[in-house]
Amino acid sequence: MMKKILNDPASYVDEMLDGLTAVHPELYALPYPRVVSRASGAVNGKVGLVSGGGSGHLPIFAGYVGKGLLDAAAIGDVFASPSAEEMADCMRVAHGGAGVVRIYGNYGGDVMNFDMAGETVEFEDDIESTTVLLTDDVVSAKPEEASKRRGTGGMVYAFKIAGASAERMADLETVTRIGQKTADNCRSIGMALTPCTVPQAGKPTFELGADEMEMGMGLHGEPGIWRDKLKPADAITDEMMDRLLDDIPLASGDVCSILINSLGATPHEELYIMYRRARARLQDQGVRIAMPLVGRFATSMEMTGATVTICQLDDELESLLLSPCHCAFWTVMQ
Amino acid sequence: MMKKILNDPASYVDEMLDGLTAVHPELYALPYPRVVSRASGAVNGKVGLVSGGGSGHLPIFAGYVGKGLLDAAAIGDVFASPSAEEMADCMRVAHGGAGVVRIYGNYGGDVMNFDMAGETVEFEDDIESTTVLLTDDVVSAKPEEASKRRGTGGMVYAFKIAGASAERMADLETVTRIGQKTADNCRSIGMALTPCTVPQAGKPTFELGADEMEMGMGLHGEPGIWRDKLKPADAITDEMMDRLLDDIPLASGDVCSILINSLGATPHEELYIMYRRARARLQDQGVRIAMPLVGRFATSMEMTGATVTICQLDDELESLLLSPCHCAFWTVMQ
Amino acid sequence: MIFNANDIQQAMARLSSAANEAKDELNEQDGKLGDGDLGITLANGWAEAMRQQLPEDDLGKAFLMISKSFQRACSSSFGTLVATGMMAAAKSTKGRAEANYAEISELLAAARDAMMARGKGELGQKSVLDVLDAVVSATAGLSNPGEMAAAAKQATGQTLDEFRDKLAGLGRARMYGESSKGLDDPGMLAFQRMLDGLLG
Amino acid sequence: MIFNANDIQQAMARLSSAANEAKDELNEQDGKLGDGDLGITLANGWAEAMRQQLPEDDLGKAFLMISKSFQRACSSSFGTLVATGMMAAAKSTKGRAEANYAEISELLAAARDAMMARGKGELGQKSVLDVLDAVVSATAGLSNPGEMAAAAKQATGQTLDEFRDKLAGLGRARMYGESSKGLDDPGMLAFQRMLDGLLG
Ligand SMILES: Nc1ncnc2c1ncn2[C@@H]1O[C@H](COP(=O)(O)OP(=O)(O)O)[C@@H](O)[C@H]1O
Ligand SMILES: Nc1ncnc2c1ncn2[C@@H]1O[C@H](COP(=O)(O)OP(=O)(O)O)[C@@H](O)[C@H]1O
Ligand SMILES: [Mg+2]
Ligand SMILES: [Mg+2]
Ligand SMILES: [Mg+2]
Ligand SMILES: [Mg+2]
Repeated sequence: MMKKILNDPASYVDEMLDGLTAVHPELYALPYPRVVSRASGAVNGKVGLVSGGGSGHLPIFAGYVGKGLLDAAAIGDVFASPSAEEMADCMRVAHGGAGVVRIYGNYGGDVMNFDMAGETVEFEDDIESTTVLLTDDVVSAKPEEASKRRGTGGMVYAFKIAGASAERMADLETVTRIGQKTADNCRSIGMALTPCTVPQAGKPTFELGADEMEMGMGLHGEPGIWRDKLKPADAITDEMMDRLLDDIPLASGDVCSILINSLGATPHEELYIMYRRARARLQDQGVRIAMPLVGRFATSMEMTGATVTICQLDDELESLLLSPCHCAFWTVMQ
Repeated sequence: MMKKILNDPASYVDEMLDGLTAVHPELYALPYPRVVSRASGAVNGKVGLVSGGGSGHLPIFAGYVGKGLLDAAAIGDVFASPSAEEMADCMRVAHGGAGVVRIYGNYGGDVMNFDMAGETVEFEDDIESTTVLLTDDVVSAKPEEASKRRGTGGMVYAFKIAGASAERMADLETVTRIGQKTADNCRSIGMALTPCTVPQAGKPTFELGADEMEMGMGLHGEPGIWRDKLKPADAITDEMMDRLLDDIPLASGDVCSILINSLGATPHEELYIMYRRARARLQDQGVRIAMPLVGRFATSMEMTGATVTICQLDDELESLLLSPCHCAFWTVMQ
Repeated sequence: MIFNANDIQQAMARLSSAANEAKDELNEQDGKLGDGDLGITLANGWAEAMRQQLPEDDLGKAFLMISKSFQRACSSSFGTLVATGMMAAAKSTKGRAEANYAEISELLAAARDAMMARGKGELGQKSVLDVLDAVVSATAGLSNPGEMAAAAKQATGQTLDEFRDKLAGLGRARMYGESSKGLDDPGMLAFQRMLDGLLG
Repeated sequence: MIFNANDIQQAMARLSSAANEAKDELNEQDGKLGDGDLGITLANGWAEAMRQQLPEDDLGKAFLMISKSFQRACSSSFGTLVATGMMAAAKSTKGRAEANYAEISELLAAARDAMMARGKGELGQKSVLDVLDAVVSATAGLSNPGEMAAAAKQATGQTLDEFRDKLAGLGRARMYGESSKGLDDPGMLAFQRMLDGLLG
């Protein structure tokens, strides 16, 4: 039995998007059934930023449409890619005459469909577009095959930093370069304690013993890489930080931001406890933390667990990360 | 077994507060171990606004410390009142010379301790103070005994509206009047699907069948008033709206805000589905909705479920609700 | 017969271990119509109190220390009420190194009254107040420890029996109406467990 | 022997009911090393396709309609690959009302190549591509429906057996390394269930 508040699983996504735009008509519009755009539409002369992917990850994807962030997002069924046609519409809506950057996570269906969509709008609408693919999840492939890794929390940094660059009216090449640099500088890892339920499937995505946790768990409940008895918060955080810092060694004087993200059910309280430890680890190495992010930034509906993302920053990226943005889920003030 | 990310249950609250202030040093300070204040301290000449209560409800209480909201909050153990001494310290920290308003929910322990604290600071520090008590949860007592009701989501409106009044430098009497009017205009009801675990207790606060929901559930897992088979979102929302509108009949032309709040695990996606229905109900009655709030505003850690709060607004309250505020969990822009 | 701070110190050890033993039971009972923290409340309160070294020369200061321990360690309703009661006892014994068993009924009555003022509760609402009040009456006029113990136990048990099937009228349990019938008030039960622990 | 849009329309009904029957099994298999949506993907895709009234005069348009149905109804990897394969078949049959059974192997080969281009996958990586490739080879040169059916079934079963204990190299399953050994690739299994449903 699924413990969710919904009507018909088949209308879950559409009712959800309808509700989202009804709550925030000043922020979001729904020009197509599965395309969310800024209420004010495309910005003339600005590079358009789009993302997209399955539902069930709010604020990702639709939530991050807003000033200093995305221009539009294409939304699929829960954990399923939107269609190429929806993605093409999304790019058309975001196009302000200066081209469009597609920033999203490396998942088979999404990549195939966004590639199709890119070909379509180039052919039909003469829209120039580029791709920035997030491959930040370190456990999902060895470093030699880093380009095959899936994308998770790193998307948040890429949306924010490339979004700020586009908002400053940088050109397509620059926004793409900055987005790609951000993507290259992100490393993530996840862990989960309890599953979530995909409405149309109606049962939990995985099972775990009452005292177990799964390290390396993916954003869709893809099984993790190793299972362990539930450990204290500091030990969990250490294990995650070890993996991240193995993959992106940070030296004294380096600067990074860090995202401690809840997969949904894990409350802020527990994230703060994790942050304490993560911060201590970075400070031990002489790394300066710029604008830590702690909260629900990339979820899997009601899954219990957390992801940690490190985003290494140079001056250019740091300044863009700190610049203002506004959507229903995240405001950075001037 | 408890599926939580923490170290020692005994240090849960202190590590949580330490983490919160470490993430947002520009917003929050911790002048005493269990007292959170604005980083910038009390505002000279402004009425101080304080709240307090048990941990486990973030953003309530500590999260709402910020410009246009609270000046300080006293934080107890999970679901337990802070001590009278901590509350007294909290009031001292918030005092800018113009008196202090205590705004909080009607729970036995909190009331006894805040009363003690008020007597203490009046006696020891000559601080004039008043109380605004939230009693918005309609199922917790019959209308004839409305003053015995517990306080839940209404606190969010009272913090925001009284906070805006204080920020406009209104005097103690005015801020108290406005806070009380807000409290009087709020009605709430909750429902839950799965429990949460108090770290020091180590086991779930209640048990529910796999296909059951509990209507009228309290913020601490106090059993609800009636149990039912899990129903579709619209039916649940209707049942909650019926109870609320029975208690505060709204007429065509009336204005209200509505809060659809997750108790923790219930994702935004489901809240939007509920909002759709709640909005339809209000619109059917010709009621105008001002600034709907949908999200996690008053939680019970990882509990699954939602609360709905209606706050009726007149021009004065509406203007204050719409005025700017800023904390880590809620920003209303100019 | 008299008692002093040393007797209280020893009593606290017994109360603390009784609270630990009854912890799960009281949490569970409190969880039926409340938030399930009463066992923790008591265990933490007595543990904190037991850590204090009570002064030998002033019972008032000793009771004050216990009151402050409860204020610090557990500020839920019951903890605050215990703190309030201890504060009342402190006021009545201030400056004295010893007190007489014959005074106990009055000390309890002072505690009861202070707790009613603080919690705005009345007798008959099925709370710890009722059992306290029954013990006040049952021990009034007595001074023999054995007789007092027997009277207190008897009054406590009888009060629990009397109130079991009544409606709860105070605290979180109040709002459950009919379903509070048939359930012991957790605060009364806590009182009984403490009394049994104290008296062995 | 030839086939036309009407044959495809009937085939879709069989495929759709096979997909419904295999739905839970495929979700479960996909859930072992993936996101558990493959059964839904197929069921939704064929249900949507079945709702279309295929034009009788142009097989190319008919395949295009099926492709668009999958694009609309299920855009996960497998759905998009099916859409891609159908698009390739559409290109090869454009403008013709009928096709010959002898062409089927070529049509499947065209689909295989288009799917490899779209998904950047290679043969030997334990995906639906391998089973498709095996069927292309097994049916090459045949034109008798019965013989083709037998050859396709045999090749499919054999490919599943061959790959079962290999490492997954594509899609979500890829990242589980050793634990993918011993498990059938869900996409291959889906192909087998569809084939069985189609051929009865
Ligand atoms: N206002 C009150 N006056 C007297 N006794 C009370 C009052 N409120 C609660 N109690 C007693 O305290 C018990 C519950 O204590 P506790 O669990 O600490 O409360 P809570 O967790 O609700 O703060 C009740 O069973 C009752 O005996
Ligand atoms: N890039 C690819 N090329 C070929 N086949 C693939 C590819 N990715 C996945 N597959 C096939 O699709 C199956 C999974 O389909 P599906 O569940 O729709 O994927 P997902 O849910 O990960 O998008 C795999 O078992 C495999 O056979
Ligand atoms: Mg309690
Ligand atoms: Mg309590
Ligand atoms: Mg899948
Ligand atoms: Mg999928």
